[in-house]
Amino acid sequence: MSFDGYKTTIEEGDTVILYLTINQVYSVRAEAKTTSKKGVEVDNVFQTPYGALKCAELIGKSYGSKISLSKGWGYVMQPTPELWTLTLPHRTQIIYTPDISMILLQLEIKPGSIVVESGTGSGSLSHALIRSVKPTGHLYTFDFHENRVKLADIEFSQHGLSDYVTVAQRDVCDCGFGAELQNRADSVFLDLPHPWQAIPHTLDVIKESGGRICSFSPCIEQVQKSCGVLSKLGFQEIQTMEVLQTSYAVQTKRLPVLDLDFLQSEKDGSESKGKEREVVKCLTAVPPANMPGHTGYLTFATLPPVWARNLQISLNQQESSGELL
Amino acid sequence: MSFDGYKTTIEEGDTVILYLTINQVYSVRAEAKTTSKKGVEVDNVFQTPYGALKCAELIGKSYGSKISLSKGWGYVMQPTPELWTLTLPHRTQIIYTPDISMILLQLEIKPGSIVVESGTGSGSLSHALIRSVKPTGHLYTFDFHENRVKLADIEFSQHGLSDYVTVAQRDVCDCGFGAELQNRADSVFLDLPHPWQAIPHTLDVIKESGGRICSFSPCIEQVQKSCGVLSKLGFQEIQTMEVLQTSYAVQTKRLPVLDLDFLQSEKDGSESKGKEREVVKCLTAVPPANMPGHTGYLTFATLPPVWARNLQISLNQQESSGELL
Amino acid sequence: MEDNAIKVGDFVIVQRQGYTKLHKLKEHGTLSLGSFNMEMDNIVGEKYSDTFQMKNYPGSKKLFTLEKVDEIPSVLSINIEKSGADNRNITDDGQSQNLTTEEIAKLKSEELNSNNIVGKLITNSRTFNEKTEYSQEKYMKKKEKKYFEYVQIRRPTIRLLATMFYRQDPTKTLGIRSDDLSQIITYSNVQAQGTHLLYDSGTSGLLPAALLNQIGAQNPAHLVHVHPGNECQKSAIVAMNFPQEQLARCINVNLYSVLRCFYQNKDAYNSEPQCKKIKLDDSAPKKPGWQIENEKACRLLEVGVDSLVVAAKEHPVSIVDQLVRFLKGGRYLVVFSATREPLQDLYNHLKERLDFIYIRIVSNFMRSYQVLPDRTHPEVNMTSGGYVLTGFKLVS
Amino acid sequence: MEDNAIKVGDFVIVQRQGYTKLHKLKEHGTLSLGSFNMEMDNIVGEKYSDTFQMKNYPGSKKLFTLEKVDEIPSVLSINIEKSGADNRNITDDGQSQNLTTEEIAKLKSEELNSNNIVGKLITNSRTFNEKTEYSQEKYMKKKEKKYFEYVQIRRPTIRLLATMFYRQDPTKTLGIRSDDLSQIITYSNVQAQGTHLLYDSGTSGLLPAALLNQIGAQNPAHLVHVHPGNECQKSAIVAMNFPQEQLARCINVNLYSVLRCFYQNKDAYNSEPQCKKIKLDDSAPKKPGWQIENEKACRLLEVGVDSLVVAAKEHPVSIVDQLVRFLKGGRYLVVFSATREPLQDLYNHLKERLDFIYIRIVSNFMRSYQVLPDRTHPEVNMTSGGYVLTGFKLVS
Repeated sequence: MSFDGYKTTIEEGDTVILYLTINQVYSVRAEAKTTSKKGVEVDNVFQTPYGALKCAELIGKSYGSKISLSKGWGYVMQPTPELWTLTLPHRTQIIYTPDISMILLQLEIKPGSIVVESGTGSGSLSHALIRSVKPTGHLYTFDFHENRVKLADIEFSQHGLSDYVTVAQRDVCDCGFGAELQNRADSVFLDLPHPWQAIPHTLDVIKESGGRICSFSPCIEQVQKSCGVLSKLGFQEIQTMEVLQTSYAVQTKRLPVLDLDFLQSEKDGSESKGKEREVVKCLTAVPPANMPGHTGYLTFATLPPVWARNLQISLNQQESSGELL
Repeated sequence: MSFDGYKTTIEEGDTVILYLTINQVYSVRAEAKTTSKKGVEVDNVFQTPYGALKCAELIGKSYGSKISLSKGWGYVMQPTPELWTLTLPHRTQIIYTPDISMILLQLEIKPGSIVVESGTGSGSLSHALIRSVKPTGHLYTFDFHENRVKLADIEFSQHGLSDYVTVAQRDVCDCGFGAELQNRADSVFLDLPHPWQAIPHTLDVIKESGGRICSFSPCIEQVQKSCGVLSKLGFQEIQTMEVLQTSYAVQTKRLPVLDLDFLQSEKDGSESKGKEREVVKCLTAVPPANMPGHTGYLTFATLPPVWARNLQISLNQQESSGELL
Repeated sequence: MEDNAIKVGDFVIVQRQGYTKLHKLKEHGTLSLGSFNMEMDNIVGEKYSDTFQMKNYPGSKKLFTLEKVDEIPSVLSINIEKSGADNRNITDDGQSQNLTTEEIAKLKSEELNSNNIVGKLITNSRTFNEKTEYSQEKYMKKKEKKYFEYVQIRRPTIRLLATMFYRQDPTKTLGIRSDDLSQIITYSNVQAQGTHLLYDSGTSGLLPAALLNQIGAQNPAHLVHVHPGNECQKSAIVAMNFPQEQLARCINVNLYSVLRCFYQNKDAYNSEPQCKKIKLDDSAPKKPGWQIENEKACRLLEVGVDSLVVAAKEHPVSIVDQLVRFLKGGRYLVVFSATREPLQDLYNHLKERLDFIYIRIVSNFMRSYQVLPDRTHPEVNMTSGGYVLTGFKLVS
Repeated sequence: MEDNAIKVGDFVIVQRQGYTKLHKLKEHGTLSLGSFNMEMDNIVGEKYSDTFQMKNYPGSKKLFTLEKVDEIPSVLSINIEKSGADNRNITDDGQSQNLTTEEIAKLKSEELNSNNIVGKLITNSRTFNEKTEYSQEKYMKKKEKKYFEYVQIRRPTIRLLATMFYRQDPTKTLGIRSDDLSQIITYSNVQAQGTHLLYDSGTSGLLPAALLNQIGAQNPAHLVHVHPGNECQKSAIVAMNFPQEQLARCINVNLYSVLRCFYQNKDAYNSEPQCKKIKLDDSAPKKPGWQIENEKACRLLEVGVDSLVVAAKEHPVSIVDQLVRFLKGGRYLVVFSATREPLQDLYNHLKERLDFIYIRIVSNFMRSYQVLPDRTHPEVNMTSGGYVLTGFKLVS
């Protein structure tokens, strides 16, 4: 129940982020018991590189405090969508925070927004969307995969977010977004293998006063097809971009400074042998040797209000007629 | 005549690079007379922001020396392919040094190499190719545009490079590279609107022992088509890449340090008013506000020797059969 | 449903092709857009996202009125007689256009009609018919852009403002690009509750507007917006046309002034439950607005804040050191800097403090694409973004 | 035409899928490649670019012989019974493979035949038939890679060595990536004449090999390769199988030793026209090889060099200051560093010296692409390159 708002103390049932080092971050549940793979109720114990953690002991601790482990210590943090993205169980490829951030800004999501997402995937983006729309907005999220829908629903409930989200199984390419959402959405997010099949349905779900759309695709062919459909349907400001984040490690390097001047005069180099080698310190920040080189292309567009769509369709026809000439 | 080898003194007819500042670099000819646009012989005078330069006065000066201008000074440099790329007259879009460097490395060009280029364009890459193959290798460069061929030929001659390069008008997509080059090339470079039409001809021009190919294309569709053809023809190590260079300006920034601690105790802030604001210096290197975001995609591939081509064709069929499944 | 009518007093974004400008709509106001001057009265009462044609004002070369349109005739309906197979025979000597600059200017001042002007330019070009179809199209697009006579009226949003300010001049937002802004918002975990503290030494109001937008309308959350000058920069805040109750929850205070109040005037802001006292004692000398704001801010700071965002021209260490005292444990610090080095110093400083974990410095490579049939490639111009440091404060 | 036969004594690159390894071919030698041990004798006498199949050696699990092949049967000829429309009903519980790890290892040791093994894996997978065609193909490619039984023999080139070293460990080349290397070569303006000076504190011989390769065979140009240790790193130099006359024009000297010789032993290298003297006076104590190299180098340095390239682990300023004395005016200095800060110091230092102009610091964003039908995208992993400073020396 720990995703809704700011908390100070860990309560039973909370999802808690356990921080050991910057590369060792985990999520655990503050519950005394858990169900083993074999379906038996057992003590909820989380094994860390610094010893075991009895999760029941977390209850009552302050978020942001240090906790002891048998061979070291860690810190407990209230989960945020960003920390959840880092630690969630992967059921699919997930969308990461740099892309999520740009999606939120570009879709102009704020408290009160009605947002439609498909597919739900592992719920990485969903949590950030919910934080942004609550308490007065709502997220409708769809996935064609039954099990993913079930698991996402359980997670939203465990995280105390059920009031702000509706999750359902649905193949939006085939069936659209449903009559009950007709002209209700401020924005639509698509992460689908064939987004261009779902795009025509977004005309029905977006408000008559217009809205924003985003399609996330790993391959350029998906982008090429989607942009073609968006243009034909009268979307404007069709824009494709990529955001690649680099995370730096701050380091103080020690560079030896060679003393070479003495070689010009000295007859025997031996007296300098004993010299301490001079060293300069150099504060720098280095990117990791291997970094993400690609996550996906983000294609954004605006659906104009109904009163401006025809004009936009004719404008787009001019834009793209280069191919027809 | 100043492009062949290392020179110390400017001779009559040399192309000379005039360096004023890092953003003001020009090429001039060390000749007393030049022909005006109207076809009349006039004094060869080059106008700079720091005053006029009589080009005849350059003759006899040392490369790397300072020269006086009426309102300042400049430096004269022997042209290199890199400086020529910076200062050449643009007859087309040109290829810049970061891409050129990668092309030279990837095409494995060295003294003695036989290299084929199409199109010649403005000769930016050609000059770097020539430096690399001379004195024992040769560059054959083709362009379908008559005037470009003529101008490139004049330039090569003025630069003293005619022994190392043959330039001709030819539409290589339609006509291939010609019988006289049959199986003579170590490597082929293509910068064409429809490179996939010329690629089949490269099988005829590359040596039987195999060679390397590069195609430079601004658009991804050109790359997609070219890679398909390369794969079908049995090229291996088909690899597409981009190189984007950033050039930094080293700056020492002065950041004010706000003194705020006094606000916790002091009753009247006035006594601190007279204080010098503390400043820290910060040495940094900043990229320009606007930098090149794309030049072109470089697609490289190896044509295996004749004895290994059939095997490679069958391997490539497997690789790409994903599309056929 | 929101009201979509354009009203006097609204801030609107006027868009002509890729160019945008922010404008406050007054009665009988005009707007200058590049070399054009437009009377804006005709857009009042129309709807956002409507498109208007710039019509030449009789007797004036540069003044235009706006007329609502429902369709735009295509420039490509111009009949092209002939195209070349390639450009091989074209030698560009800069003399291919028969019309003089003066003749073109005259065309423009008679009637701004890109279709008409482009048609005339083509008819008078000596080389147009020899160009390839591709080059012909490129030429027409370029000319159409120059003489394009339509503008669209947009409602300002954080996205549009961030993009517009950065394009106009990155220093307007201290170098904060849209990707930087987007991550400042997520990493600070700002949402529709709690109190949020911002130090901003000059982003044209973009950062406070973005945070206030995330806080949202009709809730009790607050933004304490601390600035170093006499007046804070407000362009983006006013541009957003926030409702009054939301705007009132953005408390703008001077850095020195609010800290002095916090440390040296504890009695003032603790004792007075603001509104009541003023009503009771109407005759007492009225407090200046800035003092009331300071006291409001101090009461919120006393309780502690749920996020601290810093975007400073100054060295961030001493500013962060002061303001981070108000940050509750278990909450996030986010600091933006256009260069990396000050954040490296801050990184080492926070490491030494021991009450911060999960300290990171990130930057982004952001790339836009042109996606068009057979002409897809990354945009040929690119910008470089800034750096964002984030850290998590432990409870003491 | 070059001789394409593979000979004992050659350095060869053995390539298995994307993996490459440098190997010196000895008689009756073996090569270990991942978990495989290969007898290499069968490749001798065959041609470069030939492909060989790894055949299980009777009675040994890990030893393989190589057999030349002219075609490779396709793994995709495996008959796929059924594919799912999408993966919606697949729940990955990690238990979909019926074969145990031991059974798979046994298959591999009986006969390394990727086609056969992949077939068995598919037959024993519970979920394979429910996967989409795309997922099936991806699965097969992955497995085929693991059990791929073919290697190709390549002739080492600078391109292949640079890529291989960097992939194995970027510190092997001080962090010099292929784009860095390519620009060091162009900006230094190295070519088939003149004398070139290199300081290299450990690029596994890549930088001297690349410069020597650019200098080329059968000409009078020289490379003076200065290193800080007792022995210079030579891997890439020997790997290139340079002819002897070319190799002899790469003069490898220790930094301290050659400078001491230059400043304190002028008589020695100036007076002796090297070869003659040695012949005349055979009884005199023979000079050690390193001393002869030092003197050769000093004679070249005395005349001046046409380029100076520095790639140092140490701070570059004092090294550049020493070596730049030998650089002729009108020539280029090129300095590589894995981090930017030392080059900033050098930049300011060169500015203060006043005898350098056109000083630049550059770095690259290098991106590789997967180009496949409907699956084109940048590679998902990326590396960060280093920094290159270039400057032009004025004549004094």
